[in-house]
Amino acid sequence: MTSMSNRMINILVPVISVILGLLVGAIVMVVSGYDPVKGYIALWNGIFGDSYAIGETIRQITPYILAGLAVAFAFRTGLFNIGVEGQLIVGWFAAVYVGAAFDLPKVIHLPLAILAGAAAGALWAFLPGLLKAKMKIHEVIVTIMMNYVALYVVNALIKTWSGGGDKTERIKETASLRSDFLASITDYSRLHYGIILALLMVVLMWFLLEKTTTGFELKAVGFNENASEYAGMKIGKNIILAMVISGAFAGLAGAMEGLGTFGNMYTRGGFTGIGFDGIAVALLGANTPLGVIFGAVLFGSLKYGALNMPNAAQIPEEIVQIVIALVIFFVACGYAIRLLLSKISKKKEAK
Amino acid sequence: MEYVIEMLNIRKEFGNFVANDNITLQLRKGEIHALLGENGAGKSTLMNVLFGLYQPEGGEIRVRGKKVAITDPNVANELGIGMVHQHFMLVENFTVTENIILGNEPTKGGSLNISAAAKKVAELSKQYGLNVDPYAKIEDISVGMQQRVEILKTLYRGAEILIFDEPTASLTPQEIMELITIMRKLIKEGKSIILITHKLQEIMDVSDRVTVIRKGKGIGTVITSESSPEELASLMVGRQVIFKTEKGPAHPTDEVLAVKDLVVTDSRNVEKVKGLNLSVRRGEIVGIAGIDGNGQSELIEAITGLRKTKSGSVSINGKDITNKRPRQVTESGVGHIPQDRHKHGLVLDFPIGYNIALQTYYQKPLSKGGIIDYKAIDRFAEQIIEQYDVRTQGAHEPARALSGGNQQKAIIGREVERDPDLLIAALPTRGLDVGAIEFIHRRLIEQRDSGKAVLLISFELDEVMNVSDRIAVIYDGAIIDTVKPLETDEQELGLLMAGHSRKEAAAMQAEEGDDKHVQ
Amino acid sequence: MSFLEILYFMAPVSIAYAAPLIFTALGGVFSERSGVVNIALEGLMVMGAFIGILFNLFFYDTFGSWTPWVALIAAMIVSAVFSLLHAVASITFRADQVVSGVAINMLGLAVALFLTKMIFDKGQTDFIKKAIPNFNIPVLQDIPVIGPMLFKGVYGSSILAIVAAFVAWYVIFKTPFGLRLRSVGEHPMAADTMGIHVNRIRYIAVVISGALAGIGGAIYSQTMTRDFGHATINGQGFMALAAMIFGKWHPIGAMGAAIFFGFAQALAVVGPSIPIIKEIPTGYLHALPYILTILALAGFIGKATGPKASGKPYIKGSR
Amino acid sequence: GSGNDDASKDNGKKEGGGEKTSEFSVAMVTDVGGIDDKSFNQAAWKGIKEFGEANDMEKGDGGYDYLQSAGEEDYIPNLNALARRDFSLVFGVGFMMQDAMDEIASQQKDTEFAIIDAVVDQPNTASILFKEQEGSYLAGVAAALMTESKKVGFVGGMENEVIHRFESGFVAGVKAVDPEIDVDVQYAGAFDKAETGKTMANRMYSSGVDIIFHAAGGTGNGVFSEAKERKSADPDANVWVIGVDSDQYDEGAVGDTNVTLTSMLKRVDVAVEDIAKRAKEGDFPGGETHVYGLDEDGVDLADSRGAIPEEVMTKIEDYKEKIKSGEIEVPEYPEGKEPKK
Ligand SMILES: Nc1ncnc2c1ncn2[C@@H]1O[C@H](COP(=O)(O)OP(=O)(O)OP(=O)(O)O)[C@@H](O)[C@H]1O
Ligand SMILES: Nc1ncnc2c1ncn2[C@@H]1O[C@H](COP(=O)(O)OP(=O)(O)OP(=O)(O)O)[C@@H](O)[C@H]1O
Ligand SMILES: [Mg+2]
Ligand SMILES: [Mg+2]
Repeated sequence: MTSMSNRMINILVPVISVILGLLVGAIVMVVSGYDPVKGYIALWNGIFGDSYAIGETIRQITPYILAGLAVAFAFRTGLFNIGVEGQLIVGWFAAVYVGAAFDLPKVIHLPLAILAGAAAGALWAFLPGLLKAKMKIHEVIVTIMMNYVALYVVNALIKTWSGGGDKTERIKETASLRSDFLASITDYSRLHYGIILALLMVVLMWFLLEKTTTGFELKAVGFNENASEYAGMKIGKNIILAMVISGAFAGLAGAMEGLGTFGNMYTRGGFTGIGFDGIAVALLGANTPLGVIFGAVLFGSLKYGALNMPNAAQIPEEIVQIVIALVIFFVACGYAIRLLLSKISKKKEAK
Repeated sequence: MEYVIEMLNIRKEFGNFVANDNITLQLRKGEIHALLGENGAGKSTLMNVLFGLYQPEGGEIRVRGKKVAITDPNVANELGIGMVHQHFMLVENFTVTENIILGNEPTKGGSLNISAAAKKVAELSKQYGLNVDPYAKIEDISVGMQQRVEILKTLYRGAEILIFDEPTASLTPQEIMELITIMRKLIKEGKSIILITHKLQEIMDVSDRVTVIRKGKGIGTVITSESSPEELASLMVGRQVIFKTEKGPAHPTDEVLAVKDLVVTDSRNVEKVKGLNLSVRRGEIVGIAGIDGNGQSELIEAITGLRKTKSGSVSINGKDITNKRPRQVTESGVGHIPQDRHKHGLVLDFPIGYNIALQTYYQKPLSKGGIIDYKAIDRFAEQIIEQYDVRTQGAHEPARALSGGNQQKAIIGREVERDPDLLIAALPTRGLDVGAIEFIHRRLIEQRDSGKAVLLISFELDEVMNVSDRIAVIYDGAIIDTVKPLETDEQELGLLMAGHSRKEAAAMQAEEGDDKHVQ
Repeated sequence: MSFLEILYFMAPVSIAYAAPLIFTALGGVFSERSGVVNIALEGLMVMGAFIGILFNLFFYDTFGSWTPWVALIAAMIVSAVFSLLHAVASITFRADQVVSGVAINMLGLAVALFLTKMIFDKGQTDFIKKAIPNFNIPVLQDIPVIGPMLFKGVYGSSILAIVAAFVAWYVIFKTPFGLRLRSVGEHPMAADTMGIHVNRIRYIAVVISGALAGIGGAIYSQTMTRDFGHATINGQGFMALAAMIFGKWHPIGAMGAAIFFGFAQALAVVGPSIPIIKEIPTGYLHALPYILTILALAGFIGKATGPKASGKPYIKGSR
Repeated sequence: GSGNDDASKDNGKKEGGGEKTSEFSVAMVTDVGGIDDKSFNQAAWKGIKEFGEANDMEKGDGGYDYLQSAGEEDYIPNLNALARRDFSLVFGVGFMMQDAMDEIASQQKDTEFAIIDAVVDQPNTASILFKEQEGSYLAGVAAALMTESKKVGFVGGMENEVIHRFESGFVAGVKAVDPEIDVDVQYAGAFDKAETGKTMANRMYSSGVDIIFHAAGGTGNGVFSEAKERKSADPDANVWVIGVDSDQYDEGAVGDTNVTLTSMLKRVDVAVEDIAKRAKEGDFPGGETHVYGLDEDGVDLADSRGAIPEEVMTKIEDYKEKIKSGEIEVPEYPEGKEPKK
């Protein structure tokens, strides 16, 4: 009985949070003299309006899923990987490099390019992991620094590779995640097969954490290093492993951009933001694989759909940003809503 | 006769689990009132209600006849109620003084006046004979000292009613004696005490009355002098309890554990084990008797691979395991019931079931080829929970929610079920009720009888005397003597533990100027 | 440049760069010492930067040459209020402190830019007339070597920042409030049993962090950019977070870390006139400050662990 | 569902090249810099607004409008959105939009596109480039003629081909006047690091440089801050900044003096209006590349408000003429920075 209502609550909480966020967002729009109804219709159409929008929304969700997984996986082992951004950037570059530099049949080329992205991300996360494991240096600060290093080093690499240019070569067809089929059914959107990979990774993370001895160890170490050591687990190994896997997810997110959305890489003036949003995505999803999907869908949809609010409802960018932030904020405050609901359901039971 | 505290028909629920079910407890002024109950009976919960940490679902609390609502520890403090918690409430990286003054700090010109506070602490500690160093950091002092800091906290706030939740569980005999004298002093000062303990002898020694609860229900209150340990035990457990564990003679065979000239340093790189030699054979229980801090912890950690040795060797069944990783040690046939169940024994945020599988999750049948079979884990856990009478709402309940005693039973189940050649039991009965103690002692003896070697570390003389076949006395990092329980008595043992040779001991016992208090 | 010239150049530059980071990092120290992770520093800094400029522009006629300083106070107040959002979410509503922080970061930037649009009808504010001045300290500046390094072209804000670091140290380690603050971050239940209002302390700490981050932001915008736009604050909040950890949650440590960052940044700028560094191609030179930081950590900073209860909301009666 | 259908309808119409809304309409997509970046986005929008107002068009569908891009991934959806709203001509601003423009132009065949600062080889796309080097050359000449310390500086944002043109022109201009003058060139690596810009300016001024030309967007703010700081500390300090893209005179104000020597104008607005006009009149230069230099009023120096004395101005005019007449050929790439491929 109570467990039933609990499950109900678990589903209701995020929903209500989102609605609340949108409500407050509406108030902001009204106060600043814009029509929230028009605005939200535009948002809705921006997300689901037509096959093109749907395709692009999914395309936008894809890297968020992977970035979310990266952050979530680290958190489950008690590590805060704030360096997903940098791992994503190196992953993007590595994937594009392999995708452009070699001539191979698709069955080899595409997987190879994807793996390159994952490997680069993993490598970028390995160092913070190593420093944490061997010298107890806090991963947050190292990963923040590694973000900037990634940004500038990759820019420099692009220059060197392109002989002073501002962007890499385009990847070969054989390394592309895009397909005419997907384009045709979504009216020329950039939807690519990455979403399938992303979902596979969700399953993989779930499997790793919930089914394997490795996952058991990672979680144990995350909760209590002393007891884990007592139980014969290798603390250092697990910390490094967790960072490396997390980095691999992040690198894949980059590969999605490189092999799917863009097909090449420009020198960057700043970060993509996906890595940082990934933090919110992961925690909104309570660091569970399924939760990450929820978080990514929420973030991706809002982020892409929002583009249509200035386009179709003349609502300024900034207001849209405020609305998005509010939604995130309210979803984060789920506990308050949970409290309310449980009070209500208690009253019901009382009767 | 006036009551300073009246807890009437208190009810406390956790979710749909009832931890306190209409319990009544009345504390008279100037009495030491014992609260007795099995592990998980609801003692700590009841006291946390009195201290304002939990809000009761039912019942009422009267303080000095006045009905009160204790919504917050502040309120309790204002009412003159102080509590020494089962799990200490001390900030590890603070000094003694900082911990004591926290909440009402003396100031001079806006800034902390530590020196003044320290002086007051020193005075108090002198007045009650607590001798704590006001400037010591909590993480650096012994459990006994931390205990006394907790007491000082309550006194510093001028508490009139003191709650002691299992104060003696983690104390050495010496420390217990000191604590008892302290409690008597407190009573003389006109204070009243509620004492939770599982040690019936202590209850008989110090308490005036005893309230017994069983499985969350109040059983009743008896006058200590009109009762007996046997009666109390059966009231608490609901059946007869045998105290002296029956066991036949030991038949030791070949050597399992051999420790040779072992030298181990602690985390501050101070030598704690100094060339120690020890041998445990199949079919015997060797008890290590000693005062806390003589190298017991370092010895265990060195054997089990949790701490690197400086020199010397450790071998199991003739196989050298010196400085091997913990897992290699476990797999070479060592079971380990760790001294600190929260730090090493359990992952508190894991379900109790996972914790029961903590040593074997990677082996068949719990997992195959790196894939865990959680059904198998559940089955295994349920079986241990069943066999070892772990009181829990199920294998999926987080270990954190179990009472101390039941957490310990789970650990013991885990280690014994692996049926190791050597079972190391470090303070295995700390904080356990008589029933559980009896149960665990029987398990240890079973292991012995089935041809295993058992190494028991304990601060409790009677435990060492009852359970071991040989007693190795550890002092200053070395085994200074080995005696047979039947050929010694607690007093001699006490002297040995204090570093005297057996001759000296005999001499000291001979001369009738016997000073009860062992320094 | 000669070695001495380089020193004379780098010392003041490092400190100037550090000032905003010091204030913000101190904010982080207060918040995290009380057990509330504050990744919202970035957003709070944005608010401060914006309000600082806004106030400076509107009240220059009222306060004249004092404007930048009064602007700091204004920024302090507004950011403090803004940080209550983070407090309510992560303390009272037990929101995940990191998500709440991320949301605050988005919100801070969006609100500031929106208001900029509303008020100035363009993407960035006008330029302030009166920025935070720097000056030479009489007498001291004439001390050989040290003088030109530390006492020439000093910003009032830099002095303020260093003073603030020591005040913070005093408050956290020498006052009752500090003792309670630390206890709440280490072992909230113990604090609660001692009658300390855990949540109240945490509220206060978060609000303080908001105030300090606000000052930090306002110092940055009133020294570096002199106007406010979308790119005014980008990443300084996270650098402050890094400085806090680098400094092991200790005010003086955080200050040292911030100054080190400034030093590293300056080094990258004078790099082309320093022997070894000269060899590094510009592209990679930009990464130098961050690599130096990692090396410093690995080399001589090492182990750092935060307050025990950091990140966990305090729930009564939970074991 | 239904959304799908009308989408395909809409698209079918495009593919089928059915007639467009008769009214001429124009819109633009900004790059990540945003609509008021005080640089090419802002200038482009200025051009479109002026064109719109001149032809009394309304903001919005069928008139003139813009969309902002928060990230690179937004370029394509934004370009597409404008094409679908049946704007006759859609501008993409910035070389970063090159690939996106190429992709959309090939899909939305009957919309006309134009891209700034890059070349897109599509029949329905006009490419607009600027000879930044020519304007920068004049800036260099001005700097060379005005410097007293015989030291001038250049602060760049990110290193890319466009900014390289600024650098190469500036250096060439300086050297043309006096090869002895040394030019201190440094790149901040980003367009939004004011603190780095300030530190670099600080370094340059400390080492005796008295005029700095910045092509660094927000990083340039730092350059101005440093100059103004020195000016307000000591009114006689001889520190100057040469602004970029738009007239940055306001940025340079210190009390009643000003540190802005002049600004190198990049008249994106002129180019945009020009292309829009031609498109409206029906001779849209699809598939062509138009390069706007001094001769086309695409680049120029801003009024120095007397900071540069008359006789110097006349000298600068001479160089201007020589460039227009082709007598002086300004190098596109800085020495040693020519593209390898
Ligand atoms: N915070 C809590 N949440 C859920 N269950 C709890 C909580 N605290 C206690 N319990 C349950 O209530 C029961 C009583 O616990 P309590 O700690 O009061 O027992 P106890 O008598 O102190 O046992 P012990 O002698 O081992 O300390 C136990 O079954 C325990 O699992
Ligand atoms: N300075 C403050 N500003 C705003 N709200 C506050 C402030 N201090 C406390 N509150 C609100 O009041 C509630 C109770 O505050 P209090 O200080 O009593 O917390 P607490 O004592 O740790 O919690 P409890 O009262 O449950 O023990 C807090 O949870 C918070 O929501
Ligand atoms: Mg208890
Ligand atoms: Mg309270």
